[in-house]
Amino acid sequence: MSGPALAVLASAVGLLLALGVATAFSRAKVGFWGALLVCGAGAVVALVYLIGGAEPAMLTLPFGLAGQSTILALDGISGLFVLLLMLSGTAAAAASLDDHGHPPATAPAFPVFLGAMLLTLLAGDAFAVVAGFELMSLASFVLVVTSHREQSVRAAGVLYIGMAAIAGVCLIAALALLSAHGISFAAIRAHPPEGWRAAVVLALVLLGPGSKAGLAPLHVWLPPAHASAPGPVSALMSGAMTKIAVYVMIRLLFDLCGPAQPLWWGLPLLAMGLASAVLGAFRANVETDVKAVLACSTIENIGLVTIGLGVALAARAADLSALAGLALGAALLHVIAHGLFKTLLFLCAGAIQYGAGSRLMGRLGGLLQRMPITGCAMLLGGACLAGLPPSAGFASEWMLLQSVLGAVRLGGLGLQIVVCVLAAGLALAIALAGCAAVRLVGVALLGRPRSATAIAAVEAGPPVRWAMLGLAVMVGLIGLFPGAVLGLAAPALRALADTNLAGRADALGVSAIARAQGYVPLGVALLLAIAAVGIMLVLRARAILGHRGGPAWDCGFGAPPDWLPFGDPLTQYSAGGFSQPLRRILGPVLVSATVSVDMPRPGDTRPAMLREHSQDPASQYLFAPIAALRAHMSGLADRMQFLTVRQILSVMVTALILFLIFIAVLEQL
Amino acid sequence: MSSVAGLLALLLHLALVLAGAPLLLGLLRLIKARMVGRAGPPVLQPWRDLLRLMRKQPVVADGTSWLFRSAPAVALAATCTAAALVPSFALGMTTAPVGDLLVIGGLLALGRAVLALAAMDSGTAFGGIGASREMTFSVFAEPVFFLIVFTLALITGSTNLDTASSVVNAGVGLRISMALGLVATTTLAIAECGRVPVDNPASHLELTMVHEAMVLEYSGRHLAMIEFTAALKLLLWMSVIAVLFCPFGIAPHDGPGATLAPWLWLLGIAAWAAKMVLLAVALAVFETIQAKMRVFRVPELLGMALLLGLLAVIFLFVSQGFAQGAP
Amino acid sequence: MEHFGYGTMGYDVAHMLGGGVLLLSFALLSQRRIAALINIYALQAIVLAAAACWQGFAQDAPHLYITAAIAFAAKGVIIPLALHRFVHRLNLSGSVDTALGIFPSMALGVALVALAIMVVLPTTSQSQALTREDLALALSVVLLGLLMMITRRTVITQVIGFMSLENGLILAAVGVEGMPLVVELSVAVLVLVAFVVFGVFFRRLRAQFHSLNVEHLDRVGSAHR
Amino acid sequence: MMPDWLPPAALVPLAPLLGALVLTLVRDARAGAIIAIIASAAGLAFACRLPWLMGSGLFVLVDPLSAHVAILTAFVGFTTAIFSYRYILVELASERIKASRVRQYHALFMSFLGFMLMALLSNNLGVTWVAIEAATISAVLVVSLPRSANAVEASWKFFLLCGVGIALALFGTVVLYLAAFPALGSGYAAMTWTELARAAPDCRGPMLNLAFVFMLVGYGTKAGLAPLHSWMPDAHAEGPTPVSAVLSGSVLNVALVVILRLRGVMQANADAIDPGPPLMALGLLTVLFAAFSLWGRRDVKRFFAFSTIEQSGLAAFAIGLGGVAGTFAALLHITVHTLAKSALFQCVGRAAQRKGAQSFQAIGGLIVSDRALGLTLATAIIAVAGLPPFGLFSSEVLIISETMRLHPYLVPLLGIGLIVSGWQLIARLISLCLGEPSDSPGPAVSWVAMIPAWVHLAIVLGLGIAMPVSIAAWLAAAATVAK
Repeated sequence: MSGPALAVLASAVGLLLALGVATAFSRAKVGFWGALLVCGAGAVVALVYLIGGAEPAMLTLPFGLAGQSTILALDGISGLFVLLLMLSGTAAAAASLDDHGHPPATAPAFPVFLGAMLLTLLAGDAFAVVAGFELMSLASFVLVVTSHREQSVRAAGVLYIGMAAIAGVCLIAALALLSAHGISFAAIRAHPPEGWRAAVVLALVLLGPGSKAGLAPLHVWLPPAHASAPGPVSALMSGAMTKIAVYVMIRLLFDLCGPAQPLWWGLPLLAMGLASAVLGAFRANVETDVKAVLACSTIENIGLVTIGLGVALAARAADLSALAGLALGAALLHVIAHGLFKTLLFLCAGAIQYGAGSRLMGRLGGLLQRMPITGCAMLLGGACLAGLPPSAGFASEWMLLQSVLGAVRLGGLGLQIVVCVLAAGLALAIALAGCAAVRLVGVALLGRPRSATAIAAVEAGPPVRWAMLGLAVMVGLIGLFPGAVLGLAAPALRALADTNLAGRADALGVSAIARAQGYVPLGVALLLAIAAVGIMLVLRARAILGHRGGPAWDCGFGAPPDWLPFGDPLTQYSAGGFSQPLRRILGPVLVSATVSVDMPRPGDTRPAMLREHSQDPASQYLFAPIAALRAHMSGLADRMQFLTVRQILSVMVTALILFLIFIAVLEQL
Repeated sequence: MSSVAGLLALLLHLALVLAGAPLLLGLLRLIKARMVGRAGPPVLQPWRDLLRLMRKQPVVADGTSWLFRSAPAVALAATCTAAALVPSFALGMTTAPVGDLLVIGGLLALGRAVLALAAMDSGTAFGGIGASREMTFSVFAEPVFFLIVFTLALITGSTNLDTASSVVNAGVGLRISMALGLVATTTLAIAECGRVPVDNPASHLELTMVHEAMVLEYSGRHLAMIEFTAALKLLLWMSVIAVLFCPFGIAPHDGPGATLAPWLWLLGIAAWAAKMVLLAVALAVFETIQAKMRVFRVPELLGMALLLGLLAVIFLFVSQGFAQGAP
Repeated sequence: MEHFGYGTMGYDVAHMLGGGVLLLSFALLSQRRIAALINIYALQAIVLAAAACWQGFAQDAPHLYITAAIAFAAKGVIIPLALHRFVHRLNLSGSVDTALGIFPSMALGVALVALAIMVVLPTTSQSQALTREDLALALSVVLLGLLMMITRRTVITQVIGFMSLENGLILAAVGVEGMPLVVELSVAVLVLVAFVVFGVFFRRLRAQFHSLNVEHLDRVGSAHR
Repeated sequence: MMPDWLPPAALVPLAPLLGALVLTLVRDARAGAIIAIIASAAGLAFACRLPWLMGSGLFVLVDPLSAHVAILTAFVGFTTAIFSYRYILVELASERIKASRVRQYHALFMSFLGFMLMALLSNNLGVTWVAIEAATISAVLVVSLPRSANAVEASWKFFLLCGVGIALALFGTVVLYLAAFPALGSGYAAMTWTELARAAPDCRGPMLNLAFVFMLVGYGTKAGLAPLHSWMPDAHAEGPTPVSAVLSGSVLNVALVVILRLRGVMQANADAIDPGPPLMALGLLTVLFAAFSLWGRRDVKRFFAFSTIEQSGLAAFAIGLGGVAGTFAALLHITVHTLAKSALFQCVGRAAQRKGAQSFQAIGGLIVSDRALGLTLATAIIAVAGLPPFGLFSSEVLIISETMRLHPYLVPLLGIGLIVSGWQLIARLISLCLGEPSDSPGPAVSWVAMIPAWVHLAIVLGLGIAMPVSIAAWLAAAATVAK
């Protein structure tokens, strides 16, 4: 079973890349239809492969790095991510078929992007994974800068490619460090790194693929880039691409570095994961662009996944394989769940951007009635985002919290206190995400429209609607049957931590300890349904049904005047207003927020101004100094440039004389 | 305990809880009134209010969506589900394996989120202000909640209320962590239920409202459901405190003679009722002597609770360290 | 070739001529007037030609006479005359624009000679005395030429510095025993070409700027980064 | 058929040189361009026979290394000659270059190409040196052709710096001959690369050191290694663009090949210092310096000249790494960079003509105004920035891997250089190709004009993802030669 699956998926890579070339010379729809079919087939193959036991398979291609061959491989780990990628890709491709999904210029890069991600997953040697990863960066860059006539998009593109360059070089360096005895994964596994090499690999992986995944402090590129891309592309970037980066992290840290790594390896992951989770969730509360909110929440979710990975890494080192399995299961389940519901949410955002003419929350409102299907899909996605039971977001967060509870067994008092802080921070992040979800849905979908375009909003076209429907069904199923998804992840768990979730995950529910009580989403859903039916029955029996319309009471403000067709917009809470308490309380701590008030003196007619200023700590404390250093270095280099001929000659002669002195000294010794 | 007994216990529990929630509220109001020298409404007054509200036709604000109309039912359903997961007089209800404290927290968050969304849907400034404040408080309440869960899970080895409660009942000794946890839980319960000093449910000044501001636009049966939800939530939190910190008297689920034992149940019901009354008295006293806080002071209060929770966990670690070092 | 050993006549003459070239390099470095500079350069070329002649005689390598002839004709006569004409026609002021004072550059020059000796003598410990001396002298001349190029501002002094550097190269090449003709030819080509190109440049420079000050040129460039 | 004294390999440089002679007599611009194309095509055709003409004589050396770089140079010369055809016509029309100078242009271009090939295929150090010198002079004269004040300044700088460099290289050559004297005695044999390589262990080690220093500084100037690079940005920015296209490839390659051969000699001698560390130091310094210099540039061609300097530094670094793997990476890098960069300069030349200026400010939105040109330029920049699937990606991966294996502590510096430069390259891609199109007074650029660039990029692509085993073996053989 496994050999043919790999062959099919490998040819899918080839097909997708070829499709990109073909699309460049034909109509855009060709690329999207092709991507849809290939991804659909790939999803089926991946599912069958995972259900069939996920036997590892290998395939050698006759071309690759400088005359050598390329190895492709498929196992339970990559199979799981392939499934996610193919599902997300199918949905995004389907949504792209809508006339307003994309500018047509993106069409050739779209299948290439999918193909590059698939190649990264199927890579069986160091070069293939690097090539796939970099090609993925390049293709997504092309997709991001499609609407390049806008200055903000170009700025986002510059930032994006810079971070991609850092990620790429770090990844290459990490793999170069690993592949001292050959570039195939088998050879690397046979010689896992030790000592400082292992530590450097860890650092490079966190900086490289970590930044691609959106881990703090290298996350600053993510919100503008994901916001700039067309809807289906952002869906893929947030839903799938960040997960590919997570896959690379897992592949390198868990698989290729071997199980013999020390316990402290988990700590950097925990720290960065927690920072990403809290910062991402907080920024999701502050941004006013729908897509930027979603992108920030991606940072948060990647943080959650990384915390799971960190616990798993530490637990594996401490020989707590049950805990490692739980944490890794939580991370993988969250990867799948987030991958799908974030794809769904970005498709909604794309539909809103076209249908309501803006993605700024201050110009939206009341869309649930005008775009019912998009609105309902976004409600479902929002529930997942907030981690409300029994949605897909809750099960994985439940497992994650359970694994953090278990993590106190990892070490002494110091580590326990770290775990304790981690637990509080994790809860804070999850709560912040809930707040952000309420804000997003409440401002964009509910209330009164805030602009004329929002009044005239139109529902998304049929392809997008079908894509949303499909994703919604999958997300719903994951929420109700997390155990089934964990069943698909079983081969990955076996391969990564030599453990399983037997007795802890079944079709009905999940639990932290084998055969103990845990979380049964189906039961919760059933109870909710029974309660709802019961309430309905009671109301039928005892209450007066039906209702009467009227202007909002609003403590006596009454109906708006006729010349304000949707009420006075300013009396409705805005996105900024909603998060004001949070900004005021957490802003100074997390994003160095400052407020300056300019109050004119009495008699002065100029308006009073209140300015809020905030900056991401990563850009403030990391990127700004680095940029300043870079500018300083460039200044130094520039000074070398506009010298007179005489001065240049002096430099040259100095170099020669230094060499001569070097030789003279060498001779004297 | 057999499945039949579990089901029976569940049904009895639900009946008690659903009937008792407005009564508890009534009792609370009565005690408060008496403490400030008023006669106060009868204990049954909340029930009467609810029935009266159900007989009025609701007025729904123009421009609201279906979400506005269905939110009260969803919030109530979520709270009912959570209530079904918190044991009152007996352990081992059918619903016990379905979820643990985290699930209960999630269900309460669901109810809160739905009501906040409904408030936003009304498109008024007060809806927004209420939703914003409610969600902000929840941000600070959640870490406290999780640290409490953390403490309990470390002491009892489980996050499941049934298991935890039976472990506590079996005796874990008098622990400083439990005491700190109790204080933190109480603070959290006050914040979650919107009681003084976090919020004043009897407030008539819109600008100071939190929870009440969210539901300003509701009337008729919708309002009845929301009121009922609030009452249920109060009872639920009190039950959580009771079942975790003073579980004595509760009917065990897995004794050697794990059969239907009516006298144990009766004992459990009595103990539970007594605990509820005691807690209501304590709450009434507390609310009477406290003034409502400024909105921006609330995170400080919750921050204190968070620190207490942290202290609880740290003391636990320390004592575990002693325990490991002693033998 | 025992008559080239230390203390022999052959050694002494070669040594003296090589030393003369180096001495004239120092003279170039110390000179403030352009006309005198050109004259000293011509003198250096003539001494170089003499050195090449002597080497041709001593090594019994007739092709070195050709080198000597080229050096004498081109660098001893033609180039100095042409330079004199340029200076006259362009009406250049008679003094050298120095970036580094005469004395400091002389001191630097002495240091460079010391460096050259320190570098060459140990590296050539197995070679015969003449080669060692010759190479050290040649390297010194090369380094002094470079020093002149970087401590003088006007184009004409830079050109002379460059050409004195080439003199050092030839000194090195002729001093090496049995070096095939190719190198000498290439050196000749270099001198010729250098002159041609400089000539072209001088014409073009004058056409563009009516000035031969290099600093002026550089400022034009820095407007375009 | 062929006279005995004329080895068949000598035809490779002779074809362009003869073309140059003929061109001095041709006045017409079109006819001149066509003759140049024919001459360079002949050179390429002869060069393609080189792999079957392996062997060495007193003056001619054909081994995989020289043959490979010669084919590469001839190929780039050929496509550039094609590119020049239209380029010069446009320059003439816009009066940036005088009609009387066009004749000089083609003749100088061909002589430049011919001397480069001669330097590559010569076995004699002296001949190599003369050829490089002659090629430099041709290049200087070509650069000064536009006759603007800046072009004069650039060619002056070019000449003076390269003249000094080449003089130092000659001194190095003399010392090298002296060093080989005890092993090879006097005569021509002591100046051939093949004999030197064979007799290297018996040479005087300390003398080799001295020779190495002078030749490194001398040829390093030609290769544009910092701090000896200053002539390069000016020459690129001010000279005609076809010259930049060839300059950034061939001059650099020839200089690097000489350094590569010298490294082989040094390594074989036990007394000589290891040439690796100085080369790596210079290479790394160049990479970093050029990467940081990229940021403040306002002139497009100057910008890409710094990118060339950076790539040259990278190649020198890889040569310094030593071993077959390092040399293989260096050769691959030289190859793909030459192809990609000349394609890039072709696009830049067209863009500058189209927009009537070569500053970043004046060129924008190329993809909108000239789709074919914009896309080709973007692709070329992506290739030069070292992104997959292009060949520079492979070579950079190889270089980083090899560095990681031998000197892991140098990887951070190398990484910083690559990140800083790659970032800026793509940022400039955005500013050149994307956004609102700027004014386009020049002639429109057709798809057909882009074909030479596409051919280059296609080869770079092929070498990047699917290098045939035969070519890999060929490159490996070339790397082994100079081990």
